[in-house]
Amino acid sequence: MSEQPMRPATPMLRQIAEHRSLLQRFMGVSKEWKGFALLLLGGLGLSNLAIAYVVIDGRLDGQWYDIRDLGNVTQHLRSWMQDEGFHPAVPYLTTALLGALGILSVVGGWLLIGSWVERRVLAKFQIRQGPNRTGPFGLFQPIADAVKLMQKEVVIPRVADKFLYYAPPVIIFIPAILGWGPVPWAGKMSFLDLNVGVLYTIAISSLGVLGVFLAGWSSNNHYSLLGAMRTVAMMVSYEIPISLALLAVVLLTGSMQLSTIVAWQANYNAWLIFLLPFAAFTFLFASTAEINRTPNDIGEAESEIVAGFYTEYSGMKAGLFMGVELGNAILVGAMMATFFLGGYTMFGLETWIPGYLILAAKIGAVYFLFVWLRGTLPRFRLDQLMGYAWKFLIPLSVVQVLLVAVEASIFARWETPALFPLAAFALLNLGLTVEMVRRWAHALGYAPEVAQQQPVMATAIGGLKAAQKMRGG
Amino acid sequence: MILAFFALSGLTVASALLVFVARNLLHALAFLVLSFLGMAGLFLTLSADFIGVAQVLIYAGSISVLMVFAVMLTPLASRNNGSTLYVIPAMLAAGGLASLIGFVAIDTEWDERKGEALGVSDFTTTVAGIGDLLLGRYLLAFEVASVLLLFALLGAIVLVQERRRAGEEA
Amino acid sequence: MNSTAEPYVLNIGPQHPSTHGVFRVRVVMDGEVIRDLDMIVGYLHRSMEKLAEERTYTQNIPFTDRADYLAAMSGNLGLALGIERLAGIDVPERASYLRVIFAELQRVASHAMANGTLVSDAGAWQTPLLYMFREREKILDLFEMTCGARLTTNYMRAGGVSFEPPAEFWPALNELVAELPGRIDEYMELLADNEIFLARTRGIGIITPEDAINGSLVGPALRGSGVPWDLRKAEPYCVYDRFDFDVPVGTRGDVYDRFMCRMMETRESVRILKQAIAQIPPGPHKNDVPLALRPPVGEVYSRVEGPRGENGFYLVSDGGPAPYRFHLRAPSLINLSLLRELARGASLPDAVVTLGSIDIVVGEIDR
Amino acid sequence: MPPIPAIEDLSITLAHYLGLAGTVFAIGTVIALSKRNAVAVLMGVELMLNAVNLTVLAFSRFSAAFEEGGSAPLEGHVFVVFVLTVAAAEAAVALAMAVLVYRRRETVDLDRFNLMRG
Repeated sequence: MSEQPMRPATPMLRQIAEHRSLLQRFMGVSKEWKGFALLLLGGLGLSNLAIAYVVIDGRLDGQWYDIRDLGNVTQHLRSWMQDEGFHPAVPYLTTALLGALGILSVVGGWLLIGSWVERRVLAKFQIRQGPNRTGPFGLFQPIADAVKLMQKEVVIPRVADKFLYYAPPVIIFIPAILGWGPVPWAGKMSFLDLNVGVLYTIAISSLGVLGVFLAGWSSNNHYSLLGAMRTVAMMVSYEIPISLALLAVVLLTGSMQLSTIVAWQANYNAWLIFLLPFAAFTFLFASTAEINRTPNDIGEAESEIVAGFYTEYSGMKAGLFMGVELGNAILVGAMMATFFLGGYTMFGLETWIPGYLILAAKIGAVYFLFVWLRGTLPRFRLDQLMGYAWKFLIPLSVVQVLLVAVEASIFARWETPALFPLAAFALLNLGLTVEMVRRWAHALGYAPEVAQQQPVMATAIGGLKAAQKMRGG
Repeated sequence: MILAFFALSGLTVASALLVFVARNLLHALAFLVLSFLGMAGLFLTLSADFIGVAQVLIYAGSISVLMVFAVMLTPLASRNNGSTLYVIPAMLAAGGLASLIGFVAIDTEWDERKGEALGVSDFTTTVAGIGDLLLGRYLLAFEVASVLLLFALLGAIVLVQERRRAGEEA
Repeated sequence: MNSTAEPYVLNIGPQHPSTHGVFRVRVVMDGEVIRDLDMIVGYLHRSMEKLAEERTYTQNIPFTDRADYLAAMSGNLGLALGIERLAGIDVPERASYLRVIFAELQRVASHAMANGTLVSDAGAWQTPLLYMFREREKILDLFEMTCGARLTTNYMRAGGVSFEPPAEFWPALNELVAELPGRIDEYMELLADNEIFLARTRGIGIITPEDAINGSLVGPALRGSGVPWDLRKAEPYCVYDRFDFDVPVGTRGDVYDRFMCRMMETRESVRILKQAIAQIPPGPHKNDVPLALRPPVGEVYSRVEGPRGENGFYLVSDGGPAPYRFHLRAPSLINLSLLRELARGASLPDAVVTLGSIDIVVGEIDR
Repeated sequence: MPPIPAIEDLSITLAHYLGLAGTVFAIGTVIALSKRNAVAVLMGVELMLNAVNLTVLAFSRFSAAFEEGGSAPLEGHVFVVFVLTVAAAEAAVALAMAVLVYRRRETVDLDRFNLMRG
């Protein structure tokens, strides 16, 4: 076709052509490694069988080596200490420290791998590779990032309010840790099984507002202040739908204790997400607003106000804000799992697998959903979000609370097996939710057919006259 | 318990004092929240778990945010936390009040009321009891309080609503 | 809205995630609402038009790469057509077809970039942008195969194009053209019906046809507001009159219409590409033109429909080897001039999306 | 969580709580009386309300010893619930008024509110 000499295609094209998929890479692995992998899988299967045998045997229940519920360990430790005649404060303090250590290691561990997970998963959504240079699969990337952040110079704006500038990264971290208190990880495994657990959760989540606001205000920067005001307005608004959604949960289960809520779901084998779909949606959506995640991340909307309330923070202070964001995401995951997804139970699977692993898996699933949303959806505008909360979520949540109150009183007087009323409630709630959402949306003036009017093909070419002709006909 | 009481009361009193001393209104606000939190802790030591958590929710979470908005909606110039000349009479009056309460507290024979019997009827849960009382004996008061809240909400909205006068550009 | 709040001044840029380069806006804001704004340009000024008066016509072609650096081919084409008209140079037919192919590829690449950044401005964190970059990468690979450069191509010359595409080019191009419609459908599926995206872009930044014409808007910004004006149809250059394609025109003139116009234009570009590949005749890709070209005394204004609109080049020759006057009519600059009217009274997020939908390239604004 | 150690082996008495409440109330009084800024005055009032709540709860808790069983001691809690409600309402209205007064008079300085002065 041409007289030009043959030139090779670009190096990038060649690299893409030579890229091997994961399966191809596995097939290329040497025989020894394949054998090792098979051995590993076989060993795992065998050990599972052994565990199953012991569990069926009932030999494990409640012993200190029953790792399905780490609460057993602390229980035995405590009773041993009481038998030994320590001062009553000693077992109290010891178990409290153990629990705090557990929570801190969960949150801290997640801070170490969470950003890797997010970046890696997001990269897969965005047809990229993600971090893959530091360590295997780039696993050490968060550590490298943390070291980098800590080495960075902390720049403090000269006009910043020094005292209030230093406090927020710490203030905002406290609720992110405290919120883990009432979460039940297994039957006996919750740090602070308050009987006002639900209220506690809401109260703790409302504490973060102040840190955000102080961060934005003390930086003395318009972007920070805008971000802070947006975040505060949104957090205050979205606390109401969250409270109403949780109120529905409390009404149906009849308890504010998180472990009781989980036990209720396990008892009736009914996750609340099936019974209260609208509450679950409200909780999830409002939580994304509370913790500043897409599609509601307007508090730190990058394309508008740079980094929102922590624009002026640098080094590890900014790192703390980002860490809190990660920590809050899994905290919401844990809450979502506990309230709506059956917590540490999984239709009887919790007798075989440790409950905390099930909860962790559910948290991971919710976190994956968050990352998915972040990889997919654009961002709302502030007024749209506020309108959504006040005009849409709150009225419908109130209606739902009334409905659930009626259902709960029916359920409390029900004699026959609980399956029938629960199934009826599930169907009724689903149907009513769909109908309510549709009608209310139309009542608010939502009209999809107008919104999706597409451009047309020109029938004439020219200036204003052609435009008018096209508009006229 | 002793430790908890003294730590929390120290926190509460110190931050309440700092609210008075702080020169910047927002600093004062931050200390006020700290004081509220200490107070919530004190409530918990009185085994009032519901009230303690409600204190965190309402005071530390909501009223402080309201105050933040009030501070933000007024301009920079009015963000100082100065005192008027009334400070000295106020201090005298408050000192008198505090010493009166302290005198009564110390002078009264409370000793009989701290006896060993206290441990027995530790409330395990206050929520159910409070709920029963609110919707039982104090139902009328409860309803009136809800109406009061509603009217306060409406009143606040009406008060700060923008009245656009005729001829004024937006 | 809140008329009693104190307005304040917010400085957006020159370093800001959504100013698309080093462009600065000084905004007077009242809460979240923009009361007024000043656009401050010139951070990327390179004195292109004056420098051009010291260089020969051929040496000036690289300037057009660096003006609109996202649509170098269109800029090259506009200047090359201008020089040819000024000096009366003929172009072989194959070269015209190659020019159309590369200009349309450039349009696809540039629209991918524009729409990707627009959606990114609307808050979809880079995902659509990166997907659209996938196509752009392939197109840039084709450019690299052909002329060795990906961004600053310097490909069109007076009298033809600089290189004949290599043998691998044609299969790669065919493959790309075959897969592009599916990709565009994918983006439409992801974005065109997305409720959040609709909520963010419908009814935002509306430009009426009258305003658009009075503001002398060009390109998708003009067509998005309902004026069916496309230079490829109105005064066809190269061989555009031989192809069958449509011009999408918006109905409401908002951000969404501009976005959709770009998307649909990409489809039309693919149609043109298919026809051009089928019709391209054999022959030389270039006529011999002296390097030190000395056109006769005269002036010429040549314009092509670039991705951002009318790319105009005004050349005045005094008979010497260098142009006496060299002027770019940069579509970005003129489209941008309406931003002030659009953003007044809008909220900050709306203004950001509007700016994204106008699709500016700062290299072209500042020159 | 193990049960919180019972109060019996501790020596915090009602007097401690009352003294603390008195101190906080006094500080609140000083703030409420002497501050120039309307919001600061409100802070003082909130502190005073808190101190009263503490007193009520302390009485409620320490009188629990004498009425075994029964819900009588929880009446203090109910009272505090009402105080919280009223405080929230009061804060909302007071802050709205502060904002309104600022809009009208360009200041929230209480010394300048002398419209009623003859």
